[in-house]
Amino acid sequence: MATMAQAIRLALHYGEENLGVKDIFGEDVGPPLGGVFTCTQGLKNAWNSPLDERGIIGCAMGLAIAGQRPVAEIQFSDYIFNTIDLLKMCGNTLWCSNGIWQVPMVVMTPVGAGIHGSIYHSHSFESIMTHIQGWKIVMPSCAYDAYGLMLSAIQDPNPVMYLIPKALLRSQGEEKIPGEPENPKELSKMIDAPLGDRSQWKPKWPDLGDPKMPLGKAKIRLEGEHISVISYGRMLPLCMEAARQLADEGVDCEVIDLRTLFPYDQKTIFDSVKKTGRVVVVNEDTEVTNYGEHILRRITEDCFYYLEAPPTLLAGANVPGIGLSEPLEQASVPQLSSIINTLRKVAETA
Amino acid sequence: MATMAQAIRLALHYGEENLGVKDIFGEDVGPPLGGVFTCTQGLKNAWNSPLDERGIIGCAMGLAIAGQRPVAEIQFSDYIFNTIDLLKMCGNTLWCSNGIWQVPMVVMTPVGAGIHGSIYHSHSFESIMTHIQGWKIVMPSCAYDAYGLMLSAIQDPNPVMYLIPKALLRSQGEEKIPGEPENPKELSKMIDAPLGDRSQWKPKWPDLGDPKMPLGKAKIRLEGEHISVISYGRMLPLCMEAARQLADEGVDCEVIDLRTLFPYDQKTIFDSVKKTGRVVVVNEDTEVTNYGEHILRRITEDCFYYLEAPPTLLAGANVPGIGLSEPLEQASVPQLSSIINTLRKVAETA
Amino acid sequence: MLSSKEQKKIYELMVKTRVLEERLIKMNKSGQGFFWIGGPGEEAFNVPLGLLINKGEGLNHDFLHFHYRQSATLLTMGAKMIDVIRQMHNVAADPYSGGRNFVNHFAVKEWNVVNVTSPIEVQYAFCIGTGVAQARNKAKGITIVTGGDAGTAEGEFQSCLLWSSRKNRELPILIIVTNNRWGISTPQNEVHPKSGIAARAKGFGIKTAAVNGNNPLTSYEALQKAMHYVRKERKPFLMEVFVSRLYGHSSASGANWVGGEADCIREFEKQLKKKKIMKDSDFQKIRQKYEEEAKKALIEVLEEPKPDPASIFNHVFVDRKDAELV
Amino acid sequence: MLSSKEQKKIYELMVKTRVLEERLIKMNKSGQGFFWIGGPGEEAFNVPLGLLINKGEGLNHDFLHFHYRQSATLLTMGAKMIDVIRQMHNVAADPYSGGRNFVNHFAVKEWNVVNVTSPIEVQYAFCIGTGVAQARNKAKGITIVTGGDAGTAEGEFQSCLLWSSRKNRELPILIIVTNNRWGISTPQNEVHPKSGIAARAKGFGIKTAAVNGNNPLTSYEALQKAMHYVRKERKPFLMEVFVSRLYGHSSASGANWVGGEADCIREFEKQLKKKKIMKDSDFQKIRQKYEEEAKKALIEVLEEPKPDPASIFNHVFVDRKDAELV
Ligand SMILES: Cc1ncc(C[n+]2csc(CCOP(=O)(O)OP(=O)(O)O)c2C)c(N)n1
Ligand SMILES: Cc1ncc(C[n+]2csc(CCOP(=O)(O)OP(=O)(O)O)c2C)c(N)n1
Ligand SMILES: [Mg+2]
Ligand SMILES: [Mg+2]
Repeated sequence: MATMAQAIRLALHYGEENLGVKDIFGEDVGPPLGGVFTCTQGLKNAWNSPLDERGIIGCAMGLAIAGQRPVAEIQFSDYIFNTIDLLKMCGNTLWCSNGIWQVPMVVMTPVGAGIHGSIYHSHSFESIMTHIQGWKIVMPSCAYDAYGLMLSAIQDPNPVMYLIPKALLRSQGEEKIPGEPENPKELSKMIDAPLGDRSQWKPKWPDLGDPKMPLGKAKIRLEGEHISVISYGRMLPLCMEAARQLADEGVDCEVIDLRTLFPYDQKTIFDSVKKTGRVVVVNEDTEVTNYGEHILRRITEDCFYYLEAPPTLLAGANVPGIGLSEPLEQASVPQLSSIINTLRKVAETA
Repeated sequence: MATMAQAIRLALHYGEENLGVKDIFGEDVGPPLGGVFTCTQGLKNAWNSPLDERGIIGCAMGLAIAGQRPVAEIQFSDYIFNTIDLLKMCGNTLWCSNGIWQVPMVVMTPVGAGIHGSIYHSHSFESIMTHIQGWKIVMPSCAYDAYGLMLSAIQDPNPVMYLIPKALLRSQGEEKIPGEPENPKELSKMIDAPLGDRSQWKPKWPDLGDPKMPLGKAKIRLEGEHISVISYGRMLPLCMEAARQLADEGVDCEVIDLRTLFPYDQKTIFDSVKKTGRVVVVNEDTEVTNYGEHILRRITEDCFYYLEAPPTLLAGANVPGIGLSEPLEQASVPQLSSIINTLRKVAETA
Repeated sequence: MLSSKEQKKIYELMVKTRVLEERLIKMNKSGQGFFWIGGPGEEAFNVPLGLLINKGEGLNHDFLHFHYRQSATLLTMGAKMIDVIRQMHNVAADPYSGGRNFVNHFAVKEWNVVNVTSPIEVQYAFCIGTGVAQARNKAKGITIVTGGDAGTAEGEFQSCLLWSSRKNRELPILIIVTNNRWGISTPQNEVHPKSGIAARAKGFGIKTAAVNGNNPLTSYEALQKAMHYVRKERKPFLMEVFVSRLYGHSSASGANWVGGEADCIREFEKQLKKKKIMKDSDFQKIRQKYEEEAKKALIEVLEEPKPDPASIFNHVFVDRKDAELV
Repeated sequence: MLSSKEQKKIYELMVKTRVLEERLIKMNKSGQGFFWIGGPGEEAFNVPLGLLINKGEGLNHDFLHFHYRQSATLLTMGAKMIDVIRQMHNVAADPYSGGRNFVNHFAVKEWNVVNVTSPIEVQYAFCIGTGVAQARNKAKGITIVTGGDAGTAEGEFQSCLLWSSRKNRELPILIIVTNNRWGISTPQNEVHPKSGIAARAKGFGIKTAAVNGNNPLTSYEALQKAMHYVRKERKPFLMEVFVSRLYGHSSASGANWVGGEADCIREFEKQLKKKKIMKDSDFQKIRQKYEEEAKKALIEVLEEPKPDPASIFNHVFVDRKDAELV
């Protein structure tokens, strides 16, 4: 099965061929590198921008205004924070002009810890991003969703922020992307660039389809009765593993993968919490003014009388960065053990 | 009594004279204007910067690193969003250097609606700001606190973000600043610049004192038994008015003025909620991933079994801006009527 | 050389704009609008700009990234006085922002007028994208961006210069800076190097011109030349245009006549009289005509309804339903 | 002209740095450090820089806003090999960041080394402030900032040029750009105008020099001259320094010897031999000496403890208690 990096590349290729994407750009996005995580290798419309994030977002917005369908990359979300005024404008242009100017653009950027990235390659961005209006915001937790969400993001008439859980980029999916060859080795031969000189190399693309994955729909990854676990991105597989281990103790978790962080799937969330009466939101962004707190606030307001235990957030420590050293990183963002402990505690609360 | 604008000016003067403040700067901060809200009129160390917010924050950080005590202004918080990466660095420099480099700087910036400022003179900033680590964040709701918090902000060895509720800048305080003359007219004559040519004008400063107002301490503005109302800045006087009107209906509100948004005064908050069992947080920032949701999350986690009604947020609508037209602004941020209605509803919840 | 007829037309449009702006200022002072900002003092440049634009929708027409002093350009292109007054009075019928934004914050899709926004200089970042689209598509249109002198201190100005001058990837952008020698209250020489703005573009190998923006005829010629270069060479060109700021920065600074600055309309009238193209009574008649149009428009607008409060959720997303989810 | 002794010293420091960097690369490849980035190829410029700095704490010494390729400068100033290895192995005893940051991210208060941070170009914004403090206090120190060529596309580069060249408010900043002709994988000529980086500073009226950074002697002289100007005139000066990138961008791009680029150590050895200042056996001995020092240091560091997990809350605030509140 494709890795998440390959899935994104396949989706962008589909976009170039079928959805009018003519600009896939950012720092080191074009040849020879094709992106620091290989997500844009071999794409015919990928090009290298100057080292200027503000220029990148500005350019993408201008392209969108001009009716193009740009996909811009910010190399790491750690470097997107100097563009927030421009992101706000991408999101408010339609509203400010009372509907006149649409801004159909996609920005993708890798987020989160898990690769020993130290202070400036470990940042999360969903909390600040969900505070910015006019954007749809997605974050896949597996290769298949990475593919489907990208196609929907490109086709959406609004700006879409596509957050990439960077630590999962090399993880292989369990579901086949429409058109993907049976054998992952074959796929690799077809679309992964060779080491060394690539100037003569050309990818061989499979014939791909569109799974039509709507934005705004969560996915229940595991059904359960005792506790609702709401997560996304890199934390999702950890939550699944925690749920598996807790199942042995008789704790029956319902694991919800949000996939779209805004607009998010209230019905799936509320239905689940009304059923279980207990909820934990898990993410790795820092815990003060955290997106998960919004989800919990809505749950508390809307499902208050169903709640049997305090709705709980498990998130990153409120510190200015993820330290490089292993013990520092582990103490800063949720780990499998802390997820298990938190779920167990909430499940056991009388 | 001094207005809030005068109080800030007096505090900055005290800072120049007694606390080593040698740079008070930003766009139009120096003569002849002394700031678009007159907060820096007549100050001997106020100077005009280039129109470059990133340069302003960078300059302030460099000054702080060099052992100065700069106070930098961003003219409106609407224009601070292109500096968030730099703000993050001001806040993480001590941590990244493992304690080597301190960054004692103050950034002040006007926030919020209420002056018909339309889309780009009405922004709130506390939700994004409280998500940035390493900063203390304050927001006064009256002239006296504006004065005291500024002195403490200047003396703090950490970066401090000083949010100014711009709609209150002309409102007069009820408490006298230490050293303030009895008659507000006299104060005005002493320190307000004349209209027209100011090149020969010099202010006459009163002899001021330091009320030693600690950061991190909330103030209970009104004691009550039925419901805790947590607010700050421009919404605080509205909450007080709402409480007065509800008192006639027999609803007894406890109104807490946070004053420092981070680190915030957990004890005062939790004690109050444990007493009343009901809580509403009121602010005017947009409601998704809102700072008030953090306060509510902590309350829900820590005071869950004391809660008699869903802890509630009253905040700005999740729209990309405040429209200029009166009905649009009123529909976008809490008004006295919506505050009263929300408090009444929560008070009445069985 | 422009014909007498063309000169008359320019004069009329300049006066029309001035009359409109003075009406807007009056509206502000009498509480019929919360805030005024606009372009009195820039008409002699902005009218010729409006005349020379390749107007229309899409890549084969010019993309326009304007700031808040372009009323003369918009009126020249065909915007209606009454619509500007609608925005000033923030009524629902304001065609540019539906009563949401300040006056002179235009947005016109059919003319490629990208919506004007208050933050200084961001348009110099956005214009890169329309430039890239036009360059790649070998389109007939060019991209035009305008802004003030103080704003060139922002990083987006450099972004525009750099992205547009990349070797073999040049962009067809006419980069205009209207230099009125002021930020709000900050004189240029207090915060800028003495080398000047055009010199900074030269550092990127960009061709430049300095223009007296108080003279519509030389402005017209300079614009023609610069546009010809951009249209043909598909490369950037920077114009630094020296203009006046006749009513100060905005209503925030009083919006009173400042004096001591050249008034392009007075100057042009002298020329027209000297060349015997027009006379005093012509001037008066034109002014009167537009004053009446403005007054009539105002009376109409004052009766129009304000936006519906529930409309705040309109246009958060293209498909409104998503906005209401929360 | 530098004496033989001085030239020998420079050579030693260049080799010391190279040996250290090659050790760091080996550590990365053998799993003793997660990530490597550093300055092999920049020694011939960075050693003279270190020698000429007015080293010390406070405004009367030079303030240093460096990027991640300055190991040679730091070693020249007196940093210990073992401390750099400590940061590479992210142990608690790392004196620059306590195991928090990547290698070559220095922070030394006593030498005014402002902590190096990964985001490109931000140091060009921060250096404005130390420049302002030094200018106002008529201090003896100057401000020195370094960064790469690709990074000059960021707005902070313009901020630095503009703020430091304001008329009558010039700042004493030595602005250095080390041009290795690459971003990570992006060749300079693909994303930059052909006019070059120094030309952009000229647009602000800033004096400039282009320097061959592969020659330590001409680098030394050029630095002396530039520093003299900044120290005396209290005005900015920009040096564009052409250097090599001998091991590619970082461990992310493999950290292998790239070939095809001039190696300043080989070049300098040729010169030293020709001038009969040193001979092959001297070169070998020096290299060996530092290889041993590095090896010994590594052995020591490998035994040192990692940071305590609970320490993540240290230094969030100057007074730790506030960090624990939440
Ligand atoms: C990013 C940003 N910072 C600050 C402001 C506040 N502001 C509005 S206009 C102005 C001065 C602009 O001067 P200039 O660029 O010369 O344009 P002018 O108004 O003189 O035409 C300032 C500081 C703003 N609108 N945007
Ligand atoms: C703001 C920012 N954007 C992107 C990156 C990722 N990045 C790290 S180094 C680099 C290239 C830097 O090139 P240059 O400025 O020439 O310096 P060099 O490494 O060549 O010395 C990039 C894009 C970053 N660290 N910071
Ligand atoms: Mg100006
Ligand atoms: Mg480089």
